[in-house]
Amino acid sequence: MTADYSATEMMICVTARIMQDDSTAFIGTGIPMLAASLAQRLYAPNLIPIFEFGGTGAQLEQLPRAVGEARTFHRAVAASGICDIMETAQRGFIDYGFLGGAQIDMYGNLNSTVIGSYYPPQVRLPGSGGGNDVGSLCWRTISVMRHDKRRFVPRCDFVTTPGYLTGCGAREAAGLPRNTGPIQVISTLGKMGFDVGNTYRMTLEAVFPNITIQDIIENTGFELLILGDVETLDPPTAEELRILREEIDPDRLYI
Amino acid sequence: MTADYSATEMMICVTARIMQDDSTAFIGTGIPMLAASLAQRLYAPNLIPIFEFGGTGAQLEQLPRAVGEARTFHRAVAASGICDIMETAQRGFIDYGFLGGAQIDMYGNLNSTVIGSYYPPQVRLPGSGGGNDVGSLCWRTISVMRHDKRRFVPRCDFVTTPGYLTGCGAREAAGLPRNTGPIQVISTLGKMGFDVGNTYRMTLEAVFPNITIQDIIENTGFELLILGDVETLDPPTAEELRILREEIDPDRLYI
Amino acid sequence: MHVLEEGRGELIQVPDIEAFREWNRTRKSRRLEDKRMTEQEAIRAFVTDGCYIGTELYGTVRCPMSLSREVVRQSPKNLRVAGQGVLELDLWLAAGLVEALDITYIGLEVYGTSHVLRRAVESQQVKRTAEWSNAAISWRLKAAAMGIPFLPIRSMLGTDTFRYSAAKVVEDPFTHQKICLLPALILDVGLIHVHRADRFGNAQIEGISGFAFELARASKRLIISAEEIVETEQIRQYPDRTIIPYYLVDAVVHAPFGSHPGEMVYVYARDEEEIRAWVEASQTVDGASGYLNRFIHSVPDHMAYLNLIGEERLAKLRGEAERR
Amino acid sequence: MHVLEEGRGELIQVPDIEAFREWNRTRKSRRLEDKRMTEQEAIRAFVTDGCYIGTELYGTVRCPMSLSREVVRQSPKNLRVAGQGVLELDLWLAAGLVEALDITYIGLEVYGTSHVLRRAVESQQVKRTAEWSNAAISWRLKAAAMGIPFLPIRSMLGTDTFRYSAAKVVEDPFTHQKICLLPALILDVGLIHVHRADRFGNAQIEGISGFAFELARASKRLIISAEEIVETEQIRQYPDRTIIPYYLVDAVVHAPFGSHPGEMVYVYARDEEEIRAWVEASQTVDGASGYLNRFIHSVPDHMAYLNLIGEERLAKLRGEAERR
Repeated sequence: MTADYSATEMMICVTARIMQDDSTAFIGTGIPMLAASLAQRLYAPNLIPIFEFGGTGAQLEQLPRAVGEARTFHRAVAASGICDIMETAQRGFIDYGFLGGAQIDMYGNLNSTVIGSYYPPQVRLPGSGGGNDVGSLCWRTISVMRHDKRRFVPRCDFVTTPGYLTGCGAREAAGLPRNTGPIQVISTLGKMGFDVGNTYRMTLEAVFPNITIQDIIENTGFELLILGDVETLDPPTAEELRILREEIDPDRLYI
Repeated sequence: MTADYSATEMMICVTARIMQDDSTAFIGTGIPMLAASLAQRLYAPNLIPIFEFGGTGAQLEQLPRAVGEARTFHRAVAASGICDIMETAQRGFIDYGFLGGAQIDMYGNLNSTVIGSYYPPQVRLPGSGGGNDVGSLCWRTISVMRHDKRRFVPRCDFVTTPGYLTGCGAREAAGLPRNTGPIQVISTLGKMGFDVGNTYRMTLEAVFPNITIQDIIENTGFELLILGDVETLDPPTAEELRILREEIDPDRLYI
Repeated sequence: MHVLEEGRGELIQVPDIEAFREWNRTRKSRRLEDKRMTEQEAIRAFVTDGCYIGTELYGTVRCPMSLSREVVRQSPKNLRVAGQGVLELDLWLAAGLVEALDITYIGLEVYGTSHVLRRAVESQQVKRTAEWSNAAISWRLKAAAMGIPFLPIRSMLGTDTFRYSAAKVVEDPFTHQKICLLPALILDVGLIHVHRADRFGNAQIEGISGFAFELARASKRLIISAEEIVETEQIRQYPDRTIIPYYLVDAVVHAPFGSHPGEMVYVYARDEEEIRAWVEASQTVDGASGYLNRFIHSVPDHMAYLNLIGEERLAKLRGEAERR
Repeated sequence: MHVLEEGRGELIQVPDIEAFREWNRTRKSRRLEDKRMTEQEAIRAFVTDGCYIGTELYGTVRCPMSLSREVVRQSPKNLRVAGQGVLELDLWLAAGLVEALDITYIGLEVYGTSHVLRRAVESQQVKRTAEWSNAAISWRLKAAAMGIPFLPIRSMLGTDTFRYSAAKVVEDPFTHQKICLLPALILDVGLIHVHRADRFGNAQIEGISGFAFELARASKRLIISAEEIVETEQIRQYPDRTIIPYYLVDAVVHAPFGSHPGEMVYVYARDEEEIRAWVEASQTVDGASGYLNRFIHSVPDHMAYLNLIGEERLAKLRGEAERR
């Protein structure tokens, strides 16, 4: 990794690049907000960001610091409330959900509730927030998180948000909407996918510049499947970095 | 009955007189609208009329001809939608519900669906509308209807709206909210009540001027209980009639 | 889930929530597309024989009457209809378009019962009916709008309205009381008339909102007619006034006086004369078909209809509108 | 109703829908009464030891912060709280007021996890927690607002969030799929901050409405704080803007900058400096209690708090507000 950009910046750029134009995307706090801002400027001008307290279709001119603040419905097409948004997801109108977490396992399950046992916990984390709903109700979810062995774990201490649960057929057996689940994990080292239709386990799809497959394996607490060629992703472009640093997060809240 | 006023006018006045100030009242189409208008002017200036498509607390300056028209939320405190109104009733916020029907039985059950068997019916009537909900969810219901043997029947051909169903305990056994049900029937001949806490059957409470108890018995298709003194109600006052005829229904849609 | 009682009414539209999700994923574009079309184009594109259709609010209040008349003009067959209506459903029934009814109320309010409904049901021209309350129909749409297969409610219980519905009674596992469950109602086509919309379908309503919020979200195809087409800038300035976001909408029809002879609050009043004309005409089969001929079949479109009504009368109705 | 699975979490507030109906009948006046009072009077009148309480929206967005600070000042004991919060719940937790939490998210959003929550739960100062998703908490309030004991939903399923909740899984009798049932959540006291209200409590909100509609209708006692008190005439002119009708409201508190240091859309922006002050202070027990002393205990009321913040800073925040 060169000194030109940080792993966080790379993660934001990769996330922005996979955002689809004219798609609806449920945006959680943090990196997804920066990625959605960047995507609207460069790759997906008609991305429809959806924020859980009511904003639909905002133009993300300034970085939201909270999922309900004015920036989440700035020049939006609608500003309603959390029930409307969550029911919109439940009705199948939200294509992508962007999530974070403290732990992720090989089936893409996420933990943002506790480290250790439930009560009293070793570490009490914020809890599900909208995470469980996004992971349950959006068509496809993308997780964005720091890559190390404490985070990429064999088994989450607590499954806050459903990935593929215990694997093939488990979501449907639990009653979750059909044909949903995680498709991507963007980390600080690479881009992962899932072996959907087969084992439903996490696969390695691409590495960041100057990161090796071995780096990723060593920083992952479970066996990552490698089913095809692992590509190396392009570093952030000068334009991506300029926009990120000068326009999107000039106060350096995240980057 | 003198030529000074009609039975309909008397019925409206009696209904208006029993409306309580500072109470919430679900107002259906027809006579209840006129009565609520009259009550706001004379007896219950702070009556809060509630109309099923969203109007709460309107000032009834002009007679509504439909339960959603502008007059149902003229200078209202809120104009929402049907779900909000019905859920307000379901939550226990609506004190009185005013209803009509084609048939009523001794337990105050109402029929506004079919005469004869269900399908094909001898006469197809409009159906429940909000009637069933008002009869189920408001605390107390008052029915307003023409008095004759075809209408006051031993058993409704079809129970559209619940009164006391089959009597003591039947509402609760069916799952309806506790402590609810009809308390009054205002007809073109008199004012009926119910033997609440005991048989739950309809009782005769009062007769209109120049109407005898015998008149009522002869026009009722079931045995009306008489549990106490039967009073004779005062005829419409000159002021009631003037307001009704000149201000509330100058086009004589109802009177 | 143990069912204690079950209405014997037919489930005229089955609540397939998974299919609805899939539809909303694949058949509803998220793109900002210009969806303006005429009544004729919209009804032709989306209202098919046998479809399950619903309109929002009553024929005399903010009801999509120009769309409803176009339905009569195109005469789709065997419609299945969510029957909470006044003039609009009277027209469809009189035209013989309706095969099945989820009925709660069809009547003429201040003018009493509907003769058209009587003839259509008593003669068995309408072949299937199931009973619901007004709240129940709205709550069934709300369930669909929420993306859930059913909603629990506390009305309908203990009555023939329940017995001739397709609802069920179960014991609530939290309070152990009996409760009624309503199946979600997903419309194939929904029609809503609004005060204003942009060309993409973002829509605003003034005054009571009836069940527009729910019906818009419960419809696989949604046709919006609007008194006024506005710039999207106006929507983006007041996003909190959007009751129907564009991605729910398949067609946007510019229809001034689209609710005539009903009212549109703050824009124009009811046309009592015209409503009475239908009340009179609809007493007989011949009267009703004469009315349909004169006001629908003989005029090619909504503009021609408004010409028939005449600018003078329309101006009068504008003048009589409720003011803020 | 056969229950397939059941969360092991405690039902911290039991959904007694019949008692709620009876309360709404007998304890909520329909009279148009002047309900204006101060934060101090409102919290004293309605927030009692052990009560179940909830606030609407997050501490940084249209949140009743002046009311939340007054709760700290009066220090009721053993509060049971619907835990969807940022600054406001941090303050209560730091003050040691909370005994039980229906938790979905307590954190500082852009500034990460809440140290106060960590200390309070890890030390077992908070004695009981049950897990829910954000939608689940809002839907639980919605169930109460609808007057029904439960709502079916399609999230929570299959996860530990469900296993440590008090939800249940049953088979839907219509589609025969598994579905999650949430118990209604009836609050003893709800706190909501709005843009404007009249003295009776009729209230309007601009921008997103969060879960104000639901929480207002799910609360046995409802305290409204408002940026502005307006004449009822303004309410009656725009009845379609009323999100909370007066009969739901028990107290109306005039609280300009009532959401500070959070934002109030179109009125003032977030006070980033002040939010960061809490983020810093709350890292340690001493820091947090120093903050509470300085900004809450040392100032008698909201006006004194605003004086402490200073007009200069407030004017700046007004200037930074989002514009239409």
